[in-house]
Amino acid sequence: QSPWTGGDELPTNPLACDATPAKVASKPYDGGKPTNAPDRKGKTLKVVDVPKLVGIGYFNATSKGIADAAKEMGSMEAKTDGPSKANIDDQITLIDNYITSGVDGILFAANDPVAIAPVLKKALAAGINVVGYDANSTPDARQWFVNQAEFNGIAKAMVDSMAKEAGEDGAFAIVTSTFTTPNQARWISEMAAYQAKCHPKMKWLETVEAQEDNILSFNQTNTLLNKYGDELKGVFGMTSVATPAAADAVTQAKKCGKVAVVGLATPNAMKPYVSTGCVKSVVLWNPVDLGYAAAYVLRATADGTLAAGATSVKAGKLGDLSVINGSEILLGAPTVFTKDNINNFDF
Amino acid sequence: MNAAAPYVSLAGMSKSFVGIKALKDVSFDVRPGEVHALLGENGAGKSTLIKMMSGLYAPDAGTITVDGRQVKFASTRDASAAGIATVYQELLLFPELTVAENVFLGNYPRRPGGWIDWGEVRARTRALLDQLDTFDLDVDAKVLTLSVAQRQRVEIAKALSKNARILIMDEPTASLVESDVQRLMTVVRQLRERGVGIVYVSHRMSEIFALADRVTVLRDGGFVGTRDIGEVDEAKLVSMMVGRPIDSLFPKAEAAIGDTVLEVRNLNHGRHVRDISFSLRRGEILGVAGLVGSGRTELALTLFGMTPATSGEITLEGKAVRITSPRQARDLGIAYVPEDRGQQGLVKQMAIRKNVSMALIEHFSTGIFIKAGEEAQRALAAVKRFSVRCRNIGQAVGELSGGNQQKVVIAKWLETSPKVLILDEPTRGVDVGAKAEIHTIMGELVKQGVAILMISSELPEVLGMSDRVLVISGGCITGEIARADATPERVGMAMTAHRAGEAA
Amino acid sequence: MMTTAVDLPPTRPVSGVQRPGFLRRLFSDYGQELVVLGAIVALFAVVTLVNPRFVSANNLTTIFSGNAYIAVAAIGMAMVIVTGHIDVSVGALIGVLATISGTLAVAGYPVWVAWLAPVLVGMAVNAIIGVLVAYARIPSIVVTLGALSILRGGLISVTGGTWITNLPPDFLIAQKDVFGLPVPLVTMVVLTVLAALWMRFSAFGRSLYAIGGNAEAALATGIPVERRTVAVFVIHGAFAGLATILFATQLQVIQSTVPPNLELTVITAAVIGGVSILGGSGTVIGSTLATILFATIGSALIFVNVSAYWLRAVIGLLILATVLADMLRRRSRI
Amino acid sequence: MNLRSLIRHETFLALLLVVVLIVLSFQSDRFFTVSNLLNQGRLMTEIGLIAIAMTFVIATGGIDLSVGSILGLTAILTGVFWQNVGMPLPAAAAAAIAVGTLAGFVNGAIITRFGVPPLIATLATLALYRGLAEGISQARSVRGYPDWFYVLGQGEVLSVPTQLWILAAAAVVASIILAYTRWGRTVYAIGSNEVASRFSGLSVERTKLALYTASGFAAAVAGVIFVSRVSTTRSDMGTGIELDAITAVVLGGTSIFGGRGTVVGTMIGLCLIQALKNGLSLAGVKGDGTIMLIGAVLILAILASNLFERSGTR
Ligand SMILES: Nc1ncnc2c1ncn2[C@@H]1O[C@H](COP(=O)(O)OP(=O)(O)OP(=O)(O)O)[C@@H](O)[C@H]1O
Ligand SMILES: Nc1ncnc2c1ncn2[C@@H]1O[C@H](COP(=O)(O)OP(=O)(O)OP(=O)(O)O)[C@@H](O)[C@H]1O
Ligand SMILES: [Mg+2]
Ligand SMILES: [Mg+2]
Repeated sequence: QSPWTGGDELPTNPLACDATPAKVASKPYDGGKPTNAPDRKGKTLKVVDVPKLVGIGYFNATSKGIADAAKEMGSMEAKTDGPSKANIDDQITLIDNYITSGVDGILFAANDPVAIAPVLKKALAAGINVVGYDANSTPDARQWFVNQAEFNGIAKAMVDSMAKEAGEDGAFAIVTSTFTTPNQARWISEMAAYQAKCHPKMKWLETVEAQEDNILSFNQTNTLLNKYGDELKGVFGMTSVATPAAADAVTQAKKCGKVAVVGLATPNAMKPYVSTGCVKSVVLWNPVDLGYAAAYVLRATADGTLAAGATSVKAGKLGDLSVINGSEILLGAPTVFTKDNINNFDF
Repeated sequence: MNAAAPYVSLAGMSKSFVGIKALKDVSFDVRPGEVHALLGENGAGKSTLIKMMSGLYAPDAGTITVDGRQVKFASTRDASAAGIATVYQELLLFPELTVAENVFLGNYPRRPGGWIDWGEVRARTRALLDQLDTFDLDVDAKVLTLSVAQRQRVEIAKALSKNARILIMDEPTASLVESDVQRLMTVVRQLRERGVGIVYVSHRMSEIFALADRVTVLRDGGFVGTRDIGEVDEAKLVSMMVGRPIDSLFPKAEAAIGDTVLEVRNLNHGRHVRDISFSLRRGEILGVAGLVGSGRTELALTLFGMTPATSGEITLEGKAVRITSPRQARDLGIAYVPEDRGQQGLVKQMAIRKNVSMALIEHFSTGIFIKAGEEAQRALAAVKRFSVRCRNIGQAVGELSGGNQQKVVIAKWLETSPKVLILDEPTRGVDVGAKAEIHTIMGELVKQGVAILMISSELPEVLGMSDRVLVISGGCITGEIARADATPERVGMAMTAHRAGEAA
Repeated sequence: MMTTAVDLPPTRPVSGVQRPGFLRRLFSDYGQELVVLGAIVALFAVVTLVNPRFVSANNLTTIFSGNAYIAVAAIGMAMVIVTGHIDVSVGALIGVLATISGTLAVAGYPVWVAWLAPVLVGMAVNAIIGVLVAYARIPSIVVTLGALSILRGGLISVTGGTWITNLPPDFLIAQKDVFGLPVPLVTMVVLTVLAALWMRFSAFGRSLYAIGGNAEAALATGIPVERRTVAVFVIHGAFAGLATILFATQLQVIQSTVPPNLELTVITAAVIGGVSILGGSGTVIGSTLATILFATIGSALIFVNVSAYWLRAVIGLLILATVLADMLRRRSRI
Repeated sequence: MNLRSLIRHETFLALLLVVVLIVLSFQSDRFFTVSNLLNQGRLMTEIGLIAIAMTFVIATGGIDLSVGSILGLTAILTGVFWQNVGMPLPAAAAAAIAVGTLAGFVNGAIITRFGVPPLIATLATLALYRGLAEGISQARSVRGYPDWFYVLGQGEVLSVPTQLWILAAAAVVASIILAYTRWGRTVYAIGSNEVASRFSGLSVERTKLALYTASGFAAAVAGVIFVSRVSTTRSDMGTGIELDAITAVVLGGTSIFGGRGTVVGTMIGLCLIQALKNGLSLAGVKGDGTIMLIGAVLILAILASNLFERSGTR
């Protein structure tokens, strides 16, 4: 019986245990299409970026990437505006307002793939180019989605790291924000599947919620450490809020080296823990690149150079990115930050 | 009599509230060592004058002189510093604080370093309460557990604690029974001996003549005159207050007494309603006498369904009933005018009109909609009938004087055309004029066949108005005395009697 | 039936009545606190049976220390509520203050400046709130709802949510120990005791109960109600500042956002601890105990393996049970 | 006197709304268009329904903090009843609304039966109901409702958003009830002096019970509309909506201490907030700036109307 029962009911698709890349079945384009979009080729685009929420490091970084790309291209005016809480309703309202105000393009990271769909469809119907990044909507509600890394890829990277650090028969627990956060839920599902397939002896203890609150994450991690004592060999942090807090808890409990912390996080927040050696590896794609790519994809979409059937797209300094899953653009493999490279990043 | 220079004098005081000139050009002074009574009908402006003297209201015009120096009171603190302490008409106590804390709040005895000397606070409170002959009150009890009368005493102790040169008492006896009034008067006399000047407001003539050295009468916010007590008699004072002579305070109407309306058998509720049995007939006024805390109010509340009886029978017009809520009591034709007007009787922020219709709002509605026109008409009629003094029926009742508020409460309940009307202290804090009017109303009601149960702590009222007197002590009936036999002595004895076991 | 036996008027009793016994007074004055304490003890007993590690020193530290900042904030909140007001903006305020504190620390100011700043700024912000409540007579819930929006919006537009990292190690006081006990725990206990004594025995403290109990009467008694109201908000601001220090120095990074639902947590702690929402009663001991109760519940549910999905429902039930237990206790007393 | 001062606040607020509308129309030519305004109506319906019921609750001197959680619970149950239990969708929605209403009834029962202050009672059920929503959903969302269901939240009737009709009807009925019926009168009486109301034979307990039940019902209906608007159910739906509703209510002049307030005021307050959110966004102000401005408007509007009133009466 899987310890994880949450998440949506999409099937999991664990990667192979070794490094064989997954076979990608090619799929026809399944994105949407704006109606009566004016010809925007070469024209300056007015773009709004609506992340899940503003005020956290991760989306600051994506927003920076978008701004960088806009500056580089010189033909895009981009602005970031999101809800102050990761709240479907506020996000929908914001997008709705920007549709009315008449933007040319919308970049989004969805708080809920389905809830956001109606308003995105409305944007398409108003002739606006719509591109998602970080968190997808249903495919027909946007044109393209820039996928930072596939769920099963992240899951593999995380679980493999944990197996290496905590041992093939180590017991681990997970600290996540809330069970309803879609990306986290997907990752956890994929992790469960991958662990069962490739590291069957590892023991999945439990998963706890800690909102987007770092003190709560800290307390929850501590409670897990107290509860399981030496049995606990590793903690996964599923968000950029939970991971540093978990690392801090392990540090303050003087369990560095005894309890591994593996998680998704931004490098800046993790530098203290990586530099002391308490955390060996932090998994994340580069969110600045993600925003950057999203902006280029939007440009290409507006220009018509990226259309149904394309197999790759040019994304400035990132070079050619390939199209997968019909209407997704893959950023690439996640970056694993370690003591050696973490100081090269600033986000 | 002493002709010492006044300690406090007020000259040309005026004060207006929205649309109402509460006080016009009134002068008043108090000398050390005198009791100066302040008289006037409800709404005459006594409390307003007092509040200006104690720094609660700022006067629109006029000057205050203390000990020869002209002063301005920015707050009650200034007045307090000038030696003026006040017992307000509405008790201003803090329910969650203890008796001792209430007494010394804002005025704590300190130890060096600014710490409050709590031992001293308790000891001095004890002493003050003892001075008031209140030996049975725990200084550590929270005020919320006290009865109205006990709270009153805390309030007086509080004023005494300030070693005031002038003590203002706004109707201090309104909620006290006779024996407590006597005790209080002794205290007042003692203070006078010590040279404290006392401003004394009361609607009870007997107290005025027993205590006052001088009286000042106000009428409709205007100054009528100041007299030495020797110069006036009761009739004279009444006519100064009312502007006309009053024939009788207790106009007992002769009504035909009919069948039994309410029959109560062995009624019990808690410790304060014990085995009560009596009957009440159409057209009868049944007075209920008793000491403070004897359980009269509890009896009324039980009959009214607030605190439903735990055992016993109530028969209304021959039908056995169980009364479990005020609403049900109302539907059965029982009305209750409560003793605490401000808290229980009225919704002070609401207009007179809405208060009058409140007890029978269904009556003023078609379906669910309120018939505003009819409501206004009825309210207007009630205001006329009881001569409620107000700007108009849209005025908030909280702005009326005590007596007028009481008339509104009675008017409200008469809208329900009750068969049984329970009046709990119907004239507490009500001036002579209004008191007589309320008594007249009671007379009219019994003539129409209403049965009245009147709880009162004022013995003259009980004796003057009742056809029969029920005396309660410790939650039990200790006497049932017919009008003819009801003398102050007999009733007084029954009030302090204990139930003689199961002997009789 | 009727008696004719007549006693003389009551003879004078000896001055002074017997004070009720110590236990009775304890129960009547600290009833709710005892209910909460009882709940904590019961939880500890039950969970320890299931898993003895629950009472390990580490876990006790987590329970008592990890939420100390909430308890400290709840002290100020309890005072505000006792005075008859409420503050729904404290969570946002703590977010703002943490950012200020962390920014100063990283900018190289001495750590005491970084610690003092949130206290002073908290006092200043709440002074404005207090003035609006006391002198402009706007209900506190309205003022603080407004302040909540302003602080939350302001924080995001100023910081953009950048986290503060590279905090100097000296700054992280919440990670240190005194007398072998964690600083947050000691701070919480000391502040609670001091505040409780102050509210119980000082003239100022008593006047807060008076104002909350009957503001009009307080005015007539000569208590400067407006000034005290401003003062209590300012003190609350100071406690928010102190809470911020614990909050901001617990980890090596400061999240520059408003901690989600912190204001509700703080208010809940105060009211479950027995502070009457109508003002005029309650103690800070209760609010601190309630904070500990929540922390205990949170930890206990993990220890007894309550499905994480049902966690919040169980917390809700336990809160409700505490509230109802208190109501029944009150009722049985009357 | 009382009535006059009430009318004053609402008049003042309405003037403020007009000024805001005019200023915002100059800021963006896309603001004052029929389609934009109707669309805003669609977006504010859920808060509006809750705020209307909340007006009654606050006018009695109470408060209901659990509405957001009831909304979430209803949303989840709609999905679970339909998908997991297999009820037909209309029945599922009705059953979910019934449960939401029951949740409101439970609030009322705790408040009236046990005498728990409303703030505390609903603070506790805020956690409880959200917890139930989470537990029942097991963090799964329900999607893929039939198209006809979206008419409620995304469709139009006579080219006006469907739910706006519901909001308008609710507002009209509620303001008539509060202003002209004996129930409304009872609400104000309880809010002004609960003891005296009881002593006057008003059915205080039953009225309060009914109001909290109605509040639960309103939140439940809002929940179903919400599901239909966003095509999905999530257990965190409606988080924080209680503060938005309360803001609209107090901005609309309802006294938090009870005894006064009108539905008209609440609706104006609601429109003002929505107009600011939308208009400022169209004018290029970011979300965080808008939040700050709404906070300031709330304080200043109440301040101004306080001063206004005091200068009139003193
Ligand atoms: N706060 C107020 N606002 C408006 N009017 C008031 C206020 N206080 C008193 N009044 C009015 O001023 C007048 C004088 O009231 P006041 O309370 O001084 O009378 P009083 O002589 O003390 O009467 P009572 O014997 O009933 O206590 C009354 O008409 C009353 O309605
Ligand atoms: N709030 C209260 N809490 C506890 N006991 C109370 C309270 N109010 C009254 N009592 C007690 O109830 C008993 C009877 O109440 P109450 O004093 O109202 O009787 P009463 O005969 O109507 O007297 P009166 O109306 O003159 O005050 C007294 O012993 C009193 O101490
Ligand atoms: Mg008076
Ligand atoms: Mg009585």
